[in-house]
Amino acid sequence: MHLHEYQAKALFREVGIPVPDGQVIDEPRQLLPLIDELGLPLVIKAQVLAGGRGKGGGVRLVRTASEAQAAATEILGMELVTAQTGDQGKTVRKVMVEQGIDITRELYLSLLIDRDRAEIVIIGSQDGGMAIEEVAARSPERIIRVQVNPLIGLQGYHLRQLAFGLELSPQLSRELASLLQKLYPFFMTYDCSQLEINPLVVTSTGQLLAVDAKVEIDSNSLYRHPELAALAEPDDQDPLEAEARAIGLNYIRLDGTIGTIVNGAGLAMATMDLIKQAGAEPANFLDVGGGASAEMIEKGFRLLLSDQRVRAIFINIFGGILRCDALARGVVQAARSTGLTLPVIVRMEGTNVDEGRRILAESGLTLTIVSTLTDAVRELTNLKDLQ
Amino acid sequence: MHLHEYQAKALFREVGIPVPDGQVIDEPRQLLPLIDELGLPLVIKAQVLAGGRGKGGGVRLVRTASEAQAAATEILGMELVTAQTGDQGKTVRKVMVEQGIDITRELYLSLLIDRDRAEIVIIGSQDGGMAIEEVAARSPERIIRVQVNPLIGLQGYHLRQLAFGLELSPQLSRELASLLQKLYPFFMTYDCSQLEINPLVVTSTGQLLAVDAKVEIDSNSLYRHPELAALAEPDDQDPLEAEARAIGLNYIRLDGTIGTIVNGAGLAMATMDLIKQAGAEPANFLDVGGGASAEMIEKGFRLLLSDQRVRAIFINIFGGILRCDALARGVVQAARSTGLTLPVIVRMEGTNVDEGRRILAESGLTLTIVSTLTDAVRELTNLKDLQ
Amino acid sequence: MAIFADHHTRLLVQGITGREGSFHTRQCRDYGSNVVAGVTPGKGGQDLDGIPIFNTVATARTATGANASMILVPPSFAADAIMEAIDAGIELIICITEGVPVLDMLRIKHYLALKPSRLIGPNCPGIISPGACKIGIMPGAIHTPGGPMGVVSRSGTLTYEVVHQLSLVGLGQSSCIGIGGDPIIGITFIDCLQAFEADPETRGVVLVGEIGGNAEEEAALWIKAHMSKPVIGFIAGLTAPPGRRMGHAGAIVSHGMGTAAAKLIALREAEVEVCEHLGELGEVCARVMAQTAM
Amino acid sequence: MAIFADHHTRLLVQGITGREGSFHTRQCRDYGSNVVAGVTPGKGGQDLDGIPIFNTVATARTATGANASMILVPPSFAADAIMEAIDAGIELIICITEGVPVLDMLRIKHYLALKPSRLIGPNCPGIISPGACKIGIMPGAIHTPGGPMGVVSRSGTLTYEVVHQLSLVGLGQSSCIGIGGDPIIGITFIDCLQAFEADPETRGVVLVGEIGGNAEEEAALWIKAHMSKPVIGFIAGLTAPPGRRMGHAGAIVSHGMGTAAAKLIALREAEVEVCEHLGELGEVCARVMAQTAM
Repeated sequence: MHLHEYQAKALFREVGIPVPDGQVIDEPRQLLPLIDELGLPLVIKAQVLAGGRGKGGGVRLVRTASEAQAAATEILGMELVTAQTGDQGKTVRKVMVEQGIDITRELYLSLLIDRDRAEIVIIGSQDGGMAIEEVAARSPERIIRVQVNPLIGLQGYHLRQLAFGLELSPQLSRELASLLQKLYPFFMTYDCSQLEINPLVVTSTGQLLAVDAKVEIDSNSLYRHPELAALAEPDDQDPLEAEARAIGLNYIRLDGTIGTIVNGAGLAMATMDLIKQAGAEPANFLDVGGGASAEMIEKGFRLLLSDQRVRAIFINIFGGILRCDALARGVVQAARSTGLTLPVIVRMEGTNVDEGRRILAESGLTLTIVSTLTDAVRELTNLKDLQ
Repeated sequence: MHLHEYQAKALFREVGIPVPDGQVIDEPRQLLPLIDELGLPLVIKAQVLAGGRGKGGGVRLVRTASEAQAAATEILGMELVTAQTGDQGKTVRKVMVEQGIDITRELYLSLLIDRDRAEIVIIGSQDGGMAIEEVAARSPERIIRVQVNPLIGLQGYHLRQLAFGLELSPQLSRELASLLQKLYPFFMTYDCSQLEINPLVVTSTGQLLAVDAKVEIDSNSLYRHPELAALAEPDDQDPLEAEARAIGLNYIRLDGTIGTIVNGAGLAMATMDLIKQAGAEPANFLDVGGGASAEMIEKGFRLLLSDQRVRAIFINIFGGILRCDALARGVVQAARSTGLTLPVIVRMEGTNVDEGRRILAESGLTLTIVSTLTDAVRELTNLKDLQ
Repeated sequence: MAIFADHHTRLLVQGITGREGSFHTRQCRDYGSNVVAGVTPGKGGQDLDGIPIFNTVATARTATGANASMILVPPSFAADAIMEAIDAGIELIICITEGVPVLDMLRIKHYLALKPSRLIGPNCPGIISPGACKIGIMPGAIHTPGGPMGVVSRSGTLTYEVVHQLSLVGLGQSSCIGIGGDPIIGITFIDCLQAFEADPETRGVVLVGEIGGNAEEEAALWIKAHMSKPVIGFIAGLTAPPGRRMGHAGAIVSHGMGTAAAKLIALREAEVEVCEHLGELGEVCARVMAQTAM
Repeated sequence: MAIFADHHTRLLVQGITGREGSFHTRQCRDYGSNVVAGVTPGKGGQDLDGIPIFNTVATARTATGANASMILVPPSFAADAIMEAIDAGIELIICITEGVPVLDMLRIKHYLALKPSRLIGPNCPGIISPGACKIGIMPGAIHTPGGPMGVVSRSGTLTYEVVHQLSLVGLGQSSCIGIGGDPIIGITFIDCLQAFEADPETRGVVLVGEIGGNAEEEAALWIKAHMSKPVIGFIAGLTAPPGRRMGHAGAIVSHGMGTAAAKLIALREAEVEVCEHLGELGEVCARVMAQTAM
């Protein structure tokens, strides 16, 4: 789960991590009192969950009240297109209004999880304000990586490695140490999976200030952070994905036309690959659960049918402990109750498969029933030009 | 460093570990307002750093104001003798006045450091109120030990092992869990080396209450706990030991007559053993430091001479990086400046020893200079009947 | 022969009285696994179909000599359950639970390195040594005892698919292990490959990987350096969009790392027989094993 | 030959610019140790008598190939210094510092178990392989190169006394190690005994113990089971009163545990030649080694 900049900064402020003074608004008329409070210049930043907002025109420095008003009015409600949003862009529903900062230097700081070493890695760079991938490509020696073992936590030498690596003055080293002594516990306490401050700014008075904040929370940890779970904004998600989540399905929307229903994430991924190998394009990833029930299959059916782009459906189910006959009944019931008209390929294997196939065949529905994945690919190939 | 019961309980209270209502006083006249505040019955407990206070008459349950007054008057100022104080006892300078508790059950709980496994061990027993050594001897199966690895800290299963092991009701299990979730961080935060609550009482309303508290703090950690270092009471220490500490010497007072001055703790222990093997008794352990300077030797000299029981002094110095000639000058200067009259055996070995011995021999002082430890033992044997 | 679990396995189930716990306990027992104990705090002294239940893993182990534990508890209790099993000295721990927070596993991963316990999972189907012992939620009936194939996979149903194809082409399995779909897991591909390499019953291995992380790349390096038996590889997620978690918490291509393409290249470099079409995996294995037998 | 430290040791000093640090750095270098680097945060780029100084251990190691580190920093910085050396991959870490809090060492002890580094100390004189390498604060001159004795001890000056006696009776030393007087330390008696048993130059070992803990008892069990070379034992603190820390943080008899008497019994049961009179230790060693030679 990604937090908006304004949400992350509110949490930062709570634990004493320095951020610019500012506030989030969702209507231009809320701006005027803020100008009185914060003064000028101001920075107005679109709050959407995507990087590259500046280049997309979602971040403006304004020096007068009328400039501010114009910028806020323009950004609020715009469809912001960045490298990460896709062509349709994202609707801006909130903007962050912040005091302009007198910047003498821009640093980069992030905390990540290193899967291979099962450690927290702190990444710092003197080249703040640029994407870290760019720095990595251009001057990798300017990237400082410090590994922190989670059992011993952040220690003095980690801070020194970072500060000397970034060639900070003694005063800035102390500032950075104080910042990280809040940021590392923040990362652990809130079960972050990524945390990036870019830029981390040195102000003209020598203070460090988190001018941007990207925070991703491990969704599996939300049971212990109800206050974070409550921050999720429905508008941030694809409506179908939001609906899927609400009914307990693991669904990701893609750009193709072949809807898929599969039990198990690995098999669902492999099924997408099969569709592609048949020359068609999957419309989605959908895992109805390793122990898929007939009920979950029906829910998946309904979800796919509400996606206008779907031209055909491929059901790939491996019957394990829940047997194929039960699953077949689920498919039949789902097809009947939804008044299905699209072509459907069903590939079913596993426990009690003969009975399952018999139920499908005798259902009276126009299902294409295949037994092997190779057969499924052949049928998919026939469907590939469906529009 | 051992904390007094009242000090430990004040810290407990700060972190929410339940203790009986009460207060410490050092004059009987402070009692009356407390009776008004706390009600009756009360428990009056001598505050000395020694176990077995109850058996020694230092703990009284009082039911009336006059009983309370009598008990406080009697205990304050008494020389309390317990199994741990030695025959001379310890002067009681403060008493703790606490509300009497309606007790339904007494448990035992302690946290210790397991040197062998480098873990924290939590020990619980249903037989509260008894010394744990007694329980261990009588019914070892009633002692529950739970090992906590310091890198992962206290976990749910540790609490369950303890609660089921102690056969607690679900409600008491929750109480114990809540207590330990405060006590374990307390132990770690304050660098405890031992923490014992005996008894840990179950009140008639089903609450757990720490009715006693023995806490030992790792002296090496006091640099990060100035607030604890400030709790040390000079009266708790042997005056000579307090003086030694103040001048940076590692000194322990013993019961014999042969004062010792040694550089290095291991050699100092071995020197005590040598004295005993010669049939004499050491008056002290004194380590003037592995890199002993002449100045430290002189300080040691002065300290021993202020101990009336010392009848002779044995100096055992191994000259290492600081050479024997420098040390010999220190000994001579110390002997001269203190106007020494007691017999002194000097055994000196190590770097530049010949020059060192020459300086001692030519000093004009009546020192018995020996070169081997075997010679030293012979000389000590001659001294053993000195009174 | 088999790896990690066999006739000597004495199984304990943590969370035995839960809905999933009791169901899969019975499934495992019916398959022939020797289920000796269960643990549910507060239900000590009761039993499930005669399997005694204890309050703690330590007491269960002392009383029954359990040497393996299957964990089927909610995610918020999983880390605690794993550490309890580690501290009780359980040799083989299988955590089925999906949804364990990553930071919990981060700590456990290092704690495991201090202890002799071996952890499979979490978020995995478990391990089965066909005909001998099933510890997990996989359907027992699709498996064929007697080898020669070892199977190791990050996935659940995808593994069943693979096993089913192997059985169809007449290739039995020595042991099949789902190591789990999370970013931080207990035993890795390499641990399993090492054990399969040493297991006389196993004559070839199917490695089923997926996008995310670089466990497959590391496995490839190990195979190149140490593996004498043939390995057939399959990677799921060739068409997965970057930046999205594909069902499994660990299945994500991020910052260009963890792509299926990179994994396929690494496997090919290690002379792993890569099968790109899932439908053909059984046949590919049959062909490779036939060549090996010659 | 020697154990742990020899001609291949490339020594780094953490805290090289402190009073103790610079003094003992020079002492070690003058003895012949190859001191390649020093670390003092903020003094990177400077040098001590030509020994380059770095800000961090990691950069020092990269630049100089240091494989051992001597730590001479105040106790409040010691734990951090040890962990920094561990993480930088330093193979042999010698922490001289006295007064490190026990809880710091408790964590470090387990962290060490996760890593390949070997820690000697803290609160120890260090290690010397006479004639080859001195890492510590012991006086070099009292040592005699060429073996046959290994010395391992929890103490400082007491060790010098023992070494001096050995040199007087004509017994040189292969390596002498002070493992430290704290309750929780890095390498133990057993680690050293194991290395001495494997070292061809070492033909006998002096083990100098003291009250507190049961490291000597555990060593005795190991000796009984594994040691072929003769061991001569001495224990300090026979007359120490219970409940008092005798100078060393670890030297305390508490709850009747850790007495010298118990340690002597354990050593005797392991057929260690116990010497109770410190003055006779050299002669006892000479006698034992003469018997062994026959």
